[in-house]
Amino acid sequence: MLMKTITVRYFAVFREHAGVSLETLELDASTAMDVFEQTKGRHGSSEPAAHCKVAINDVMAAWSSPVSDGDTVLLFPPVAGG
Amino acid sequence: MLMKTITVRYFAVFREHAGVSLETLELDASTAMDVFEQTKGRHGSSEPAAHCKVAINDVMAAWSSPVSDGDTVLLFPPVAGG
Amino acid sequence: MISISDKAIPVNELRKQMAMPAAGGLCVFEGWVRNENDGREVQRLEYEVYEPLALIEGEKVLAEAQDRFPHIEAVCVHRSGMLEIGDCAVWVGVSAAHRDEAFKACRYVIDEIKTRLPIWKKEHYVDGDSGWVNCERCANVADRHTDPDPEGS
Amino acid sequence: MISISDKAIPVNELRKQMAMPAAGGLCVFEGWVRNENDGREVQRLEYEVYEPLALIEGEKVLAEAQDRFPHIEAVCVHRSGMLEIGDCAVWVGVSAAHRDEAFKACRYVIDEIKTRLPIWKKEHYVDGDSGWVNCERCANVADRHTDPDPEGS
Repeated sequence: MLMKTITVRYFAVFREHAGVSLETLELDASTAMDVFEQTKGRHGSSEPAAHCKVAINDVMAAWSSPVSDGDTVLLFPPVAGG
Repeated sequence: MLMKTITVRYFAVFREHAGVSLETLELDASTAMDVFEQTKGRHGSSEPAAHCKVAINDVMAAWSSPVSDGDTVLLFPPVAGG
Repeated sequence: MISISDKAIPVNELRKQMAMPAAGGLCVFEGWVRNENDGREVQRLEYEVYEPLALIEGEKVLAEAQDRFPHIEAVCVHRSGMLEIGDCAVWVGVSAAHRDEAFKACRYVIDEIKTRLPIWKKEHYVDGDSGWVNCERCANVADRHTDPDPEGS
Repeated sequence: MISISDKAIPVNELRKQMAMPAAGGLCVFEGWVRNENDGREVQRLEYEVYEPLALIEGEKVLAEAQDRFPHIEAVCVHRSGMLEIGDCAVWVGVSAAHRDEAFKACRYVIDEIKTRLPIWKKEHYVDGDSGWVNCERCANVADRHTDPDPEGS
């Protein structure tokens, strides 16, 4: 098992649930989806990932995008601008 | 031939062509269309009546609307609001 | 409510009047005097309005919009007289609970206003010529002073 | 151009900036804070914006609008922070030669802004409760303080 150091940022309801804006975790994650799934106990999402969005190092990404050691993964709950 | 006293009001390009805003004429007219046709030498329209509009006594009317002795007929060239 | 004004349209005040606590959005359309039309350089624009019928027909248009899109607030002001480039010639504002009705009702109002109200505009061109819009052939273009074909009738 | 602001949106100044001599019309959409949503009385609204990506995604939306409707001018300002009923939360203005592009481009921008930018809103209700919009089930509605079912989990 190859652990990666990933900084995870939570927004809006995810941040409130996690109680922190960001935290650095050791995760066995290959994709953004893995990060989402493995941090469910933190952000508490009961929404499917498809309703949420993700960015890696401040660039919008797909859930299938690979994550690398040292990346920052931003987890966005469903947006509601305007 | 039963002549009627009709006051005709001209607007925009019709008024400029006629040189007056309104005039009272004796016309052998049954409908608004008759008034339009019989005053062509005044308003000078080369547009078909279908592109223009007409009102009788300040109420929008159809070209087939009847005109009565003493009516005021308003002849509107194609409109261009906004 | 519709009104005709021979003074600059007070766009900021109009906007404020549209506020309602239940309104989630406002869609505004402003028609401005452009510096060209059909390839000709425009200097200013003159609006002739037959106010008694413009008001009646305008209220009809607003009532139709309110029938189609209930619970909206709709206001329209149209200028008369001489306007310069950039001046606001017509202002339509629609506030509604949701944006879809606000957009659709605003579009409905301006489209109908432009084609149904007894309003005419005369363009005064930079070259000194002038002409009534939508009326190239009306009354043999009575007011075209600069004849492009001086041999013509 | 898009910007995010934690202060009242200067709607009058924005409108003035849209003026261009070749523009024949301006379509503006303003999103306002309503006093109710889904049958619940709203007291105020809190916007959380992740600005770095909101600006990038917002500029993409405006560029797409300009691709679809060439020669338009498009501007958007979105609020962040705490807003009261009636406050303007988002302002979109599009000026264009003709009204059709102005309306369509303005609608395109607001529709995309609402679904693509990393912006979230939290409604604070008159009854003291609060909730993230579009997120009834997110994180088990972590912040619902007034539980309608006290026996529930």
